[in-house]
Amino acid sequence: MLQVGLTHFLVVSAILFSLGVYGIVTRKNAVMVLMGIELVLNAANINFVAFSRFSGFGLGGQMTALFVIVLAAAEAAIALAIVLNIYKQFTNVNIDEIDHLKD
Amino acid sequence: MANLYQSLELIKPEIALSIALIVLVTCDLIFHKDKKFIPYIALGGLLITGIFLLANSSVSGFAFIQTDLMGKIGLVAVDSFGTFFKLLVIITSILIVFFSFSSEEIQKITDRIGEYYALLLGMILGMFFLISATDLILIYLSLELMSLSSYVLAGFTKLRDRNSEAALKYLIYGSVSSGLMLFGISLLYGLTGSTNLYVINMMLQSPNANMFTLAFANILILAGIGYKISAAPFHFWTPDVYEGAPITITAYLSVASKAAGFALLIRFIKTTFVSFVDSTGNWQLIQVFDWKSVLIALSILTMTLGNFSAIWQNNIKRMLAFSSIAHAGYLMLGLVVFSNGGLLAILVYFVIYLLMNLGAFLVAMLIANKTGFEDINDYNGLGHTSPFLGIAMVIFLVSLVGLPPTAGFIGKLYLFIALVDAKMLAVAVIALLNSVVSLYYYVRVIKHMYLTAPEKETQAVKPNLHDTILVTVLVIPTLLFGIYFQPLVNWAKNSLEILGLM
Amino acid sequence: MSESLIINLSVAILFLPLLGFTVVVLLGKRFPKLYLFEVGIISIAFILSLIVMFAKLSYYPNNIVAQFTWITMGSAPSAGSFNIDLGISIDNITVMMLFVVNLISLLVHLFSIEYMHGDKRYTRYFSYLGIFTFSMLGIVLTNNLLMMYIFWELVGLSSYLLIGFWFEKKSAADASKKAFIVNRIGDIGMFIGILILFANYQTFTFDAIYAQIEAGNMPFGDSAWLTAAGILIFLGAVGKSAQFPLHVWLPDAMEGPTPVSALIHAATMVAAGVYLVTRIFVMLTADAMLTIAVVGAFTSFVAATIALTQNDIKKVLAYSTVSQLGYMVMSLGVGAYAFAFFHLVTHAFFKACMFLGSGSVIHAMHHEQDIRNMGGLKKKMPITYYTFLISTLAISGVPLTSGFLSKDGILAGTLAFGKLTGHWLIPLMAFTVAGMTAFYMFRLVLLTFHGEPRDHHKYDHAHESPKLMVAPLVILAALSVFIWYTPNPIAADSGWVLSSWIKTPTQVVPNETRFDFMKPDAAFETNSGQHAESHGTITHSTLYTETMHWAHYKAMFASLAVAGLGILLAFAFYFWKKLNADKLAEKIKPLYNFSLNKWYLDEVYDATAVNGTLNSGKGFSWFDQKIVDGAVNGSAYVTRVVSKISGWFDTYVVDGFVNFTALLSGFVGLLFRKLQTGKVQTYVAFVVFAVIVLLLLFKPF
Amino acid sequence: MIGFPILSLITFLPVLGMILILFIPKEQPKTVKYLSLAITGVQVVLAIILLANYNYNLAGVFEEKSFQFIEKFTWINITGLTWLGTVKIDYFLGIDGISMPMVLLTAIISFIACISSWTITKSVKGYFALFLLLDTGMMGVFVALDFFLFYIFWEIMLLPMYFLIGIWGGPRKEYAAIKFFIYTLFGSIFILLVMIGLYFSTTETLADGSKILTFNMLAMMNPANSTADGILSILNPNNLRFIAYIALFAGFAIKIPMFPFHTWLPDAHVEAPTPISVILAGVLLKMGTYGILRFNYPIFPEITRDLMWWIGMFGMVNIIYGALVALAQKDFKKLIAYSSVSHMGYVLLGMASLTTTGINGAIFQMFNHGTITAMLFLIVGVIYDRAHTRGLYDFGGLASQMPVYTGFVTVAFFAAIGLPGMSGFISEALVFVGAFGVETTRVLAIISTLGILLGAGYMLWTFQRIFFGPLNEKWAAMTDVDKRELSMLIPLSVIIIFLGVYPSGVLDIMNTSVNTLVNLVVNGL
Repeated sequence: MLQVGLTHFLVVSAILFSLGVYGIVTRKNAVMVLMGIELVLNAANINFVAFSRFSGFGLGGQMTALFVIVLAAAEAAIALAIVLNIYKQFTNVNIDEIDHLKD
Repeated sequence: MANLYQSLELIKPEIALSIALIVLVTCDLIFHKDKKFIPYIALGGLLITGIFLLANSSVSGFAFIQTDLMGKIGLVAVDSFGTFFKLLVIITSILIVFFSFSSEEIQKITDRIGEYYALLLGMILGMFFLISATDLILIYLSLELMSLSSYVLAGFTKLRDRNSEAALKYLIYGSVSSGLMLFGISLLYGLTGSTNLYVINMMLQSPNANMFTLAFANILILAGIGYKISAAPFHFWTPDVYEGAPITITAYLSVASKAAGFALLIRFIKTTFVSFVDSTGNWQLIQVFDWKSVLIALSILTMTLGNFSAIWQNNIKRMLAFSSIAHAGYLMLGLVVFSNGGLLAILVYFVIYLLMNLGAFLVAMLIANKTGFEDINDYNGLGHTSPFLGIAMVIFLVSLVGLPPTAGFIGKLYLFIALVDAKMLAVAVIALLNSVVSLYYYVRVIKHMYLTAPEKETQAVKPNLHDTILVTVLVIPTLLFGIYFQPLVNWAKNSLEILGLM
Repeated sequence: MSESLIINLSVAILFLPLLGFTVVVLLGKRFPKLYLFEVGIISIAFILSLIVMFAKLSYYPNNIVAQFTWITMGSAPSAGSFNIDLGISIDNITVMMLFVVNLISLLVHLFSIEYMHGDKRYTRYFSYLGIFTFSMLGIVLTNNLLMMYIFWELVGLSSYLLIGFWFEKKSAADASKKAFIVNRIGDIGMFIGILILFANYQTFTFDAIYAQIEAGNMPFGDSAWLTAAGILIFLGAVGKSAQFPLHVWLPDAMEGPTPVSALIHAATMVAAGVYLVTRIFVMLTADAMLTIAVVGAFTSFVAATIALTQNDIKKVLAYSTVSQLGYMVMSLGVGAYAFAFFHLVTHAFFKACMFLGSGSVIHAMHHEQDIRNMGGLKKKMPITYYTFLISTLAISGVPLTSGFLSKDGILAGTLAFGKLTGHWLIPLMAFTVAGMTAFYMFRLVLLTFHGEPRDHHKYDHAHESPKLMVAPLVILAALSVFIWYTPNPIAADSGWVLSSWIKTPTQVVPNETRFDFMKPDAAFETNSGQHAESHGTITHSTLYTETMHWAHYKAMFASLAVAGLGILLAFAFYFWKKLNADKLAEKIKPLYNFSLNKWYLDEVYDATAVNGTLNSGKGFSWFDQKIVDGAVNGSAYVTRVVSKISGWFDTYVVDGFVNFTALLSGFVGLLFRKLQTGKVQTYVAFVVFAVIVLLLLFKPF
Repeated sequence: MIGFPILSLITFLPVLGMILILFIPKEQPKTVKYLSLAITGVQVVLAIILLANYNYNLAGVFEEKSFQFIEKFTWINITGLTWLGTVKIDYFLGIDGISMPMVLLTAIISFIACISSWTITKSVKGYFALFLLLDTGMMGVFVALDFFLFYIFWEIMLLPMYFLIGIWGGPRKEYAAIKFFIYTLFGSIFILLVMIGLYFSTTETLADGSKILTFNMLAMMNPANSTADGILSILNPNNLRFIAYIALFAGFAIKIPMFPFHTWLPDAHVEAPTPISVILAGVLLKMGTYGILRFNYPIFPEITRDLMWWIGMFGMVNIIYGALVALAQKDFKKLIAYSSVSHMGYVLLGMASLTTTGINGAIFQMFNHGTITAMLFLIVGVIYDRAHTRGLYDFGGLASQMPVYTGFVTVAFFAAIGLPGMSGFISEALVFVGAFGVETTRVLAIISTLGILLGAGYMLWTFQRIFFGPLNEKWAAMTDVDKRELSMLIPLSVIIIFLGVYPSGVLDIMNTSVNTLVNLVVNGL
């Protein structure tokens, strides 16, 4: 049987991170972009938990993950409020069309 | 419990701030009709915080000591360096409250004014902890506290499309950056087993970690901090958000948020990567990552990009945004020499930067209030019709260029002294050439105000007493520190202490 | 009369005209009668100079020197302490020049009272004469090279002002500018020459410099530098005394009022060059002297050939002046120092007389200057005619005139020089010139005063000039007679001027750089110091004295012969009409071109002055146009092209570089702008990209 | 010695005036003008008092005790910086024979420029306030003995100059103003860098015997004060003194302006109003050469010795090139501007000789060029005020129309040509004597004499264009100079002629100092 170790978690985390970044850069819909951000945050969370679990660093990492989850929620709340606002003014949430401020 | 009590004693300013925040929010909820007094609560809170800060200025020590770890290492370091930056933040905040009194944009939103100040106080709280934090988790949390408040503030007025756009861009960009930083933190945690900077420092002194991963983590964290201080290439949000946000918030972001970012950067690098400070004040880096080269590259890129882009800007806020990017580049020069001299230069520069940058924003705001102009090309003839604001603007801009006898020169002088002392002459020359380039766009504003004849009669901008005092308060030290900078340097000199292991 | 009195009087003579100038130029507008003040001032100066001359010549055989420190340089670290002194030195030559200058100046002042009458800048004219006299006297009195240069430039200024006096005329304005600039060319040479001496001797004073040279102290340790210094200083004289190739300004300078031409461009200022060479005579090496002799001889020849065909009365006189100046310079070059100075004096009188006479004619003919439109004026203007005739005889070297005495000496000098050194070309040219001079001068007289009037309208209105104008003519004509200089009309040596007044100084240059004949022989060295008290001719060696004696009568007869021939020819062409000048010219055209190829010079100069363009095929014309005239004259072509190019360079290259940097920074800025797309996702992509790049760049070790 | 701080007074009096002016209501332009005139007048009086009390036998140059009218006290004193030691900057003023003529010149030119400013009608208050600020900057540069202080004064001038050209200038004023600004700022950053470098290489001994780093420029001249490892210390084998020398030289050369940094000058001059041209040519250009004499020469004597040929070469290029370009000009003012380039070349040439004569000539030429070119620009101003054109081809025959004016023009032009009897001749002659006397610069001196010829060429050509020939009927109504213009032209003419006849009036002031300077450069301290 394959022993699930630190490496596997890190690989998953890396994949999640990459997917998140990919999503942020490519998605048109602002909500999807926010999802991408969540993926990045959760990739970090996986790291924290995995390191905490496998490297014997105590529970610090897992606590951190909790903090991050809470913060991600707060961030999402604010983000959605702003996106809502955008929708009111632009009647869409396509972020590549929101480029009035530029050189 | 003694530990907790001592800790609370040390973070009195933060506590005062928190109380002010709670009082403000409560009042905002209770009083629906008349909210005129709400700003004064904020102001009062800020003043009390300031007083606590001053009272605390000679105190230093760790708060929230984690006894399970070696020695007395805490989550929050209260030291003169932190106090210096906190004072900068408080001064800026107080000025911004006064700015807000003058700002038409802010005065239009009467019903949500409580939220505005609440968010402002929240942001300040975030900055305070960011300045003092010595634990990566606290750093991340306070960074988010500060950022979330500022996202909302950037789009707060909702008067025009661009407010919301600014907020959205700021949000997305900020979230990604902090996400990257968090990922970096998680990697660093994985490499060293701790989130505490001191512990990480110790672990790195005898490195057995994967150097590549460490570099990756460092760069990711740098991306997060670089975004805060708008260092290239993490600066892209800056011009757009500065242009879109209300001018008071733009001014605030350009000074306070940058100050907090710089405090974080300096503290992070100093406590994490410096092994010891030698007798001549040079910081010896732990040989795990070439911070010096990275920072030199970034600072040169930042100032060059900022200056060259600013040449093309017509919107004064956008121009000042690029100017603030350029100044971030200059400020980073103080760090790249890795010495107490460089740190001193940063501190001196920051005080001066605060004065001149806020001053320039203030004048731009007063002009925009009256005429609605944010385009430099519309400034034609303003210097003649509004002599007071004109002269003030000239002084601020000249100071931003860094010419004597304004304070800006002293700031640059200390930076270059630090650079020459470190024998980094090529960097100094590049920086100086950059300051010549900066002349183009700063003087362009002056040119439009004085030299170019207006096509039609220019509306005179007569500042009222409040505004006049506010401008004067910024002009006088800008000139005074240019001629007599001893007190300023003495203050900075006494604020070099960053708590560390040594 | 004490020495200090002489000094004081000389200083007074020097500064009186300056006083006149200052008063008249400042107040002349308010008080138009002030020109009388200027005239009075010059009269006083003249009387004083007369007194000084007689006092000096009678009682003081030695130089009288007075000087003071003008600039103190303190004690310089490497060069030691040195000062710059100014001062005056009064010797026999000085007092004679004082007399000549003041006399002619006075006469010209008097003449001008009538001649310039009615001019709208009447008083200003007199003030200019004042500043000129002052500057000229400065040159005469100086005992050092610096002061020489200072006054040298100041006469240049006054010459500029006076030539351009009628500045409304473009030709006058052009001529004044040309005169100043051409002179400047020479002055630069002179300046460098002075620099060579000063750099080595730390003094400008003649005596001090000569003392050092005599002590064997060569500039930069090489006598070649001494030669160079001599030639370079001589360049100043080339400019001022209108020597080839810088003579082009003088004929043009005739655009000035005629009395000015008499004073400045005939008698005094142009003679300053000769005076300068007499001053530096003692430090001239053989090479320098030969150069000077050749330049002088060539100048006199070129000018004489040109003068043959001129039709403007003043132009003829101008070229004859150039030619005579060439004579003087040549004379110095061949070592005939005394005769050179003597000729300077005699020439000053008769040439001033001729110029004033021509002024009188021009005045009478209502500013007609072309001799082809004159004729028969003898009857109308008898006094003018006879004075003019006397001067003409003098310049032609007819016996009983002063000119005969001085010219003959010069010719003898050249002959002796030819014999001693083998440079026979110089006497050959000198004698040819003597013949040509006689010819063209008589041509001038005959065409102007004899024959039938060719412009009856002008002739009918012509009349003798008023007394104030003819009186100077008479005085000057009288001074052109031999009796003032020597009792024996055929032996100038026996006269007081050459026997006791003009003393040839001994050269100070090392023996090996002198001409053989300039070396003192054994008998001479024993009593050096007294040798200046000579018997007329150069006494540097017995060989030379003997040769001069040998040459004396030969030269006299030869010169008489050529002068007679010249006069005869002139009469044949223009009086008896036995020969037709036009036909002759037509007939022998090829020969004419071939044999007297120098004629081209005249044509080329004329054409450049008028058209500024001429086909250049011959070496002379090319040389003349491009280098002599072209560089300076109206065309100033070369300089202009160069300056245009530099102007272009300045605008497009130097400036362009700066603008290019501005452009570059703008371009870089534009490049950065492209990054700021306004799309937040692009920004994020940049960040990710930046992270990767940073990682690659700074990946650990 | 004088009982009051005369140098501070002469320097800061204009600032005082500026502050007073800001309180005068806009509606009283006369008051502003008379106040400025009074201030600059008092400055002249103070300068004369200075001259009267000046001791001709004291050298100055590098020795603090032989400087005169010294004012020195601590300005900034920051202690306890462990790595820098004490940071101390002195307020240190004093003059010697090199700066005394410049102080005189500045006072005179400012006064005359102030009279010339009488015709200013646009924002009089602002104009004179800036004018006085500029005045302080100029005076300060010449009296400061602390590098830091010097630099502040040096930079203070930039902004007023920018405005004075930019607001009160001609059609292309904006371009000219920014060009001036950029060029000079570009130059001064090099000066700044060298200043910092020297700071780290020089120590000063305090009263208590401790040694601290210093900006004191006199201390910098003494190798004994060098630190062991300062980057510009002579003791440091890896020092960068050569590069620093070039940088410093370039910084000053831009101000001179030396080829190829000279192109800002014609633009600035053409666009600037007359009084500002006067100031610019009369005083500002001198700061470049003054700076070289004050800093490059005594602080880096060994490099100066090595580079003297190059300095002379640039002088020669300036002379010839400026004159050639001047010949091609069609604008009167531009022509004068290029003639300035040419004339400043003589200063460089004289300096390059490293002889007393040459440097005396150079400083004297600085003074003379100040007065002569000021006069030339005033002359251009007179004609421009009347005709509103400066094209050389637009005029003709003015000599009969404006005889008095023509008289002054003659004086100024011939002074510029270097006619004896005028001050310009003495200085040019001394420059040539000095440069010719030294083997290194001899050939350069010989070639440079061409400049004398070309100078006569363009000046006389201009003279003819404008004043000779038949009167252009367009200007038949042109009036001769008025009393105000006379009051500017007469003093300058008197100075020019007086110094031409009695050059010792200025030469004696600087003799001792120049000898000391030459000794310092040639033989070391």
